[in-house]
Amino acid sequence: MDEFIDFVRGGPLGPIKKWGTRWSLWPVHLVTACCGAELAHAFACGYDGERIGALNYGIARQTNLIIVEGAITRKMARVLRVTWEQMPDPKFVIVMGACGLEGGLFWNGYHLVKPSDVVPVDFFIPGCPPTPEALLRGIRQLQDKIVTGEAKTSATFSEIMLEQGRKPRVLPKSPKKVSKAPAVLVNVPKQVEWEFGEKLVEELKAKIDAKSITITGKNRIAVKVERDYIPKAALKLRDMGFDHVKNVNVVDVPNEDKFIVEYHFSSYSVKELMPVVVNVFADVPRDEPEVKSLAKIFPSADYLEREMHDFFGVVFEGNPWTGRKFLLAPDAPEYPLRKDFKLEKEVYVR
Amino acid sequence: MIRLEKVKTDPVETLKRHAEAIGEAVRQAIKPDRITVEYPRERRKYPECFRGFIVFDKEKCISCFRCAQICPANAIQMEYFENAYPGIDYAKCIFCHFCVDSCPTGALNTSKVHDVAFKAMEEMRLSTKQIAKLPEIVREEIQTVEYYVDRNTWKLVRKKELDSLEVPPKPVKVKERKASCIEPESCIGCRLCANVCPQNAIKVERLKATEEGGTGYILKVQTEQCTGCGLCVRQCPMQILRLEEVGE
Amino acid sequence: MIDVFQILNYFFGIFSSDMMDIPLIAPIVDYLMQIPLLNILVALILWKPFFAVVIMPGLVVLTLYLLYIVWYERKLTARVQWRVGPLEVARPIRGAIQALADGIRYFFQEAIVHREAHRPYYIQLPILAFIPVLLPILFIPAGSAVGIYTPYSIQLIVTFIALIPITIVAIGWASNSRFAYIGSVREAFMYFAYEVPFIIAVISMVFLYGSGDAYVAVEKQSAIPGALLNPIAFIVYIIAMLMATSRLPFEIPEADQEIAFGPFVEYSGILFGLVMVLAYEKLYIMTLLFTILFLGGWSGIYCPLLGDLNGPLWLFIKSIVVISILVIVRSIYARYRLDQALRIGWTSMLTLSIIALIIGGAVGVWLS
Amino acid sequence: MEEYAIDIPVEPPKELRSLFIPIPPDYVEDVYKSDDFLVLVGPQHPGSGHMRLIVRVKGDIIQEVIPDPGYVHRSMEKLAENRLYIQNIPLVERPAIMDAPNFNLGYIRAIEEALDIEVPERAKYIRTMLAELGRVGTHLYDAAILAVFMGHTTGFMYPFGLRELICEALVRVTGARFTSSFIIPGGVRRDVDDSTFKWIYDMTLAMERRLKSFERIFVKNPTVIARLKDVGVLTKEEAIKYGVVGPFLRASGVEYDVRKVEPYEVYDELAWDMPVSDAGDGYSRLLVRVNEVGQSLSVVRQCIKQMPEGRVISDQIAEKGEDIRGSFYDSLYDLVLPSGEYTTLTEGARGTIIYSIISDGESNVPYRVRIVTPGWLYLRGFMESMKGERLADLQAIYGSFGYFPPEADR
Repeated sequence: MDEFIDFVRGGPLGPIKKWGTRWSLWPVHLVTACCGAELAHAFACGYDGERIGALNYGIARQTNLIIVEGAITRKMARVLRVTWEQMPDPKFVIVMGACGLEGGLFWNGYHLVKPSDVVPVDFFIPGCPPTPEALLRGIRQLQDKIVTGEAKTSATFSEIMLEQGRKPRVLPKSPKKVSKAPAVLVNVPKQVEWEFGEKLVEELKAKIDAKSITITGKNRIAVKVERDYIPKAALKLRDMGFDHVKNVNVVDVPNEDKFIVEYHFSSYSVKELMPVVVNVFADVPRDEPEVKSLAKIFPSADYLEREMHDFFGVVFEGNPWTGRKFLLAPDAPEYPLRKDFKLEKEVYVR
Repeated sequence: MIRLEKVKTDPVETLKRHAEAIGEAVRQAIKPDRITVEYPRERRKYPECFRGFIVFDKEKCISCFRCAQICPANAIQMEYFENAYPGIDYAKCIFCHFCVDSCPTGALNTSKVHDVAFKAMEEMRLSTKQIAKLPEIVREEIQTVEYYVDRNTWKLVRKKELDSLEVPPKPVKVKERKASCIEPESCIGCRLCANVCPQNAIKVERLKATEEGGTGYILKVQTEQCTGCGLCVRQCPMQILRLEEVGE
Repeated sequence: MIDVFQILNYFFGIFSSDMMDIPLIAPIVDYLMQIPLLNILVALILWKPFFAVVIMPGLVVLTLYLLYIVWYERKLTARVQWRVGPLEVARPIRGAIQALADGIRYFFQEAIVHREAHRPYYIQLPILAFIPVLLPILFIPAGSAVGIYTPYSIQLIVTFIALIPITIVAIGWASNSRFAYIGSVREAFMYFAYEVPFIIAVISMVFLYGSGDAYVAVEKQSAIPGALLNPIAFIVYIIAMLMATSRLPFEIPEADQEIAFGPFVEYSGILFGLVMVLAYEKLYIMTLLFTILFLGGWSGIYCPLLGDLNGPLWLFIKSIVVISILVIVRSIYARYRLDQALRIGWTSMLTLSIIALIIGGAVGVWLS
Repeated sequence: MEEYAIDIPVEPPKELRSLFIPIPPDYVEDVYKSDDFLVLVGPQHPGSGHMRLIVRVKGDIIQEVIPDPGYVHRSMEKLAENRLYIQNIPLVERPAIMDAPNFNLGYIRAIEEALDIEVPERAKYIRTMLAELGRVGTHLYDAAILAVFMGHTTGFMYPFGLRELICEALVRVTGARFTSSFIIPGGVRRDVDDSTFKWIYDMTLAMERRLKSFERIFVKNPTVIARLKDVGVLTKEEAIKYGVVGPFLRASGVEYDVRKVEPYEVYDELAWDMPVSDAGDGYSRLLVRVNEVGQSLSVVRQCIKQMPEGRVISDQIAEKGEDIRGSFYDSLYDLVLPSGEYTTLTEGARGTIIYSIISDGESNVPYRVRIVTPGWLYLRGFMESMKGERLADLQAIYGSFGYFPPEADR
């Protein structure tokens, strides 16, 4: 913010303040996303940011620089603001990484906030992640800003002459082809050479009261059951040696008015079953999305179920966290992974 | 399979480990294996394949929109000048260079420029005019540094000569292509292809509906005007257009 | 007016009767002494008690030492860690004034007193903490220069050092924050763990020299330094020193990754600058005592040109060398857990210190 | 030991209500009534990543840890449903950019499995090499974070110095330091020349020598052993029960590695071992990964030695020419997967990465992409392992798991 620059430069002690601040820009340890890896590189022995007086330091009270490392989510935005408020004046902010600028890859995501809306930013560094050099360049430019009092972009883009043209009436269409009425099947059979699998299918058929059991690939079996039968099937599978849940998945199929709830079981304790992933799935009506939770039988499914509840609003009865948001921010949109939650579309023409 | 033993912690072993750790630190303090690249004064020499800021060559561009449509971050958007040229929003660009690899004529090229700090986000939205030349960046370095590996140690090689950040354009092996219609009789006459064509090379003519089975339209591609951008191919709802290679 | 003149004269008499005799700067001093009013200032500066407390090894040198040690520690750590350390701030002198820049920055930063803090104590305690840190300097003799001479100087120094953690605990209490609270508790725990072996180690040396007088201690070391006379006490003292000054591997009360600088978590601006240097100052005081007890104090090669300055200079040089060697542990070790550090303090170090006490007694008898 | 309770009414602090704490207020009250103490670690804390841990301590002993993840949830699965298959390549590597090749590989394998694409041998070797470089880099990263969590700054600097070499190798091969986006359906984006291979080969040898320094000063450091030994123990049964993955599972004595169990690429043609430890404590988790670094470096060398000649991109994708450059868009934008669900398991550095792509058979965007990252899978085990340990151990256990919130949150 410019008033901080003015404070640093102003007054009879200006030159001393300026010099001290310039060579002592300490970034606070506020890791916001994966650009932190490149930040660590910039301050580790490969580039050593301490050389130019920037020492990565613990907490907000004792530092004067925030380096926003990439994505700021709705949850993190609050933290960023609190950290900024905690920091004593004068303080500066550098944002690195595309996610922190316009969102980068996540530009149309539902959980992202622009840091420049949260705190005043001095410098922006492009890249995903930016190189450590780019980050040090940002600190360097900030030093220059403190000395000269004005911010400068560290590159000049010389322009060539081009005459403005007119947009044609028809713009090229998006390359995306999206099926209007998709037929979603998770148990498409596939021919594979897998003797053990056929044996396993026989065994499963004997034990589980399934609607269908399909081999969908090498080491992959899909078992379709009734939705209330999932816990019983899980218990049967546990007796067979499948001891953990690898994945809980929900697929939203609005045109058939259902959710498909999938549990992927696998085994760590039985050697033959280790590569096998058994997908137990059931159709759940969309207006009454309730399934019995497996968190008691398989503690490994607990957090996965909570996440699916956040995403789709499927209620896992018996999960201790059902009804409260776990992964998403409290102000995040409701059930964002449902198909009727639409994202902003790409624009190909300025 | 390696089964790791549980670590022993008897006093002798512990003292030995203390000695080793202190010995290592003292050895480094006396003769450090320093590997720091002193960035503002030195610059890493990156290879030619480095994915940095993108340089655009207007002469080669055929306005095919491939770069804009492949961009996962939607950072490239086309601007209309005499033709449609890409402009890059570096506030979104993730430097995956899918656009560079997608460009069939090599109009987009990489460069070794990567260390740029912008003072405002609006400045990062570069238009075609600005990306046509290599940006001039603040360079404070007096030498370049390269990692040199030998079998025993690895160190940095410092050279007084400065590295050029420009990367010579590599020829693209894609042959020249032209659009052509494979089933002219299936044309439904929607004129999407003709309207989208930047060169106005496609003509859709209405025929007298005399022939049986025909839809009453005929599509003609004027090959000499076609640049092979393929926009019509992707636009065609009937998928009756193809890009075909011409020449050697 | 006459009264003032007489008083000045009286003080001049006191000062000039006990002045540092430094042949190297004697001509300058002689010249300055002829100028009225200035001469009383020169006499004051060179007055031995004043010189010892304020100039060397006292406050002035302490400030220089702080600037040096912060930079040196960062630089040495960087060297071990394959990197450079502070540099660009002053390239010709390898960035040696980095600590000054940081200090200036802290000085001009806002000092926040948060809502939950106990405001008066929160602000006063960092300043009050300097009293127990600086009091020992009064009693540390450096050659012929000494602030206050007492035959119990070693005991007194130890007493004042023992006061420092109390201020740190109070700082943590005044901060009124979760991590500050945990940090204060840790500091209190650590205090007991190191203080007992530390005091026993010092007492063993007092036994050994048969006196709590620093002059006697140094004199008795004229042949063999204390470190060789009682190596066990030497080791116990070093470890206790690391613990007392929160150096790694015993950086437990401050542990920034665990409890975010513990008692100092809420401090900012110049207040943080003050509390941050506390541990370094404590290290300095303890090293001065260490030098006197184990490394022959101020005895060294006598340089006739320096005259009385020899003592303070040798004491200072020895301390700096000891500290410079000690700071390397920062780049070697990880942090112990509190219970592990307590176990080390209460078992092995206590045992060692009692052995040291026995050795001290035995050698003391032999020496006398 | 007898417990003494002092009957002083304690009010739950009010700031816990204004801060967003995802736990119910009666839980907080219960904590304060039962003389416990709530410590909030993170998200802005020098010893935590971008997540909050709500730690309930009694004295110095941790009673319960409630995670509050999602600070880096970037809506990856939703975005993947809205982009072309090919555009998802950079997206799927963003969870853990230091492990980008492995994350990339899992997604690409799911596509290749669906389309039955035969990948040329040379491409397979290059992919394996990249994946192992990513693994080495990630293990070093985690070791560095573990070190800094225990206050060992040298242990932080050395791995990051070594990571510079990994980054340099990745730059020479792919052109980017972290996010390589190099593996594409049918092969890799570019052929790699011999001088680069030689550089990487020499680099692995030089790295092994420097790793010895790291071992002396950090891995075998007595303070590190003291901090990690018998801390955060997960027994074999617990590890299985909570579905822990990767090196952390192997540290608990389960012999499970997707590369052995369900070999992909060329792992079954190379000679390497799977380090397993029975202790299940923090130190064995570190040790398993240190050993894996050695194994991975050897795999990289074997890849380079056995590197076959030939194309790097399948002719099912690029019919003509060996290089995808120029025809990247035309060859890959219109991938349409046949209808069905395609699940691949990939052994990333931190454990099993699961990609489950569901296609409707008509669109060139996936209908649903389910990404389950190792961090998310072992989060439960990580929370359980902290129960009963001391508050100071929280950071040590955190580091020993190498928990990386962007990876877990996606």
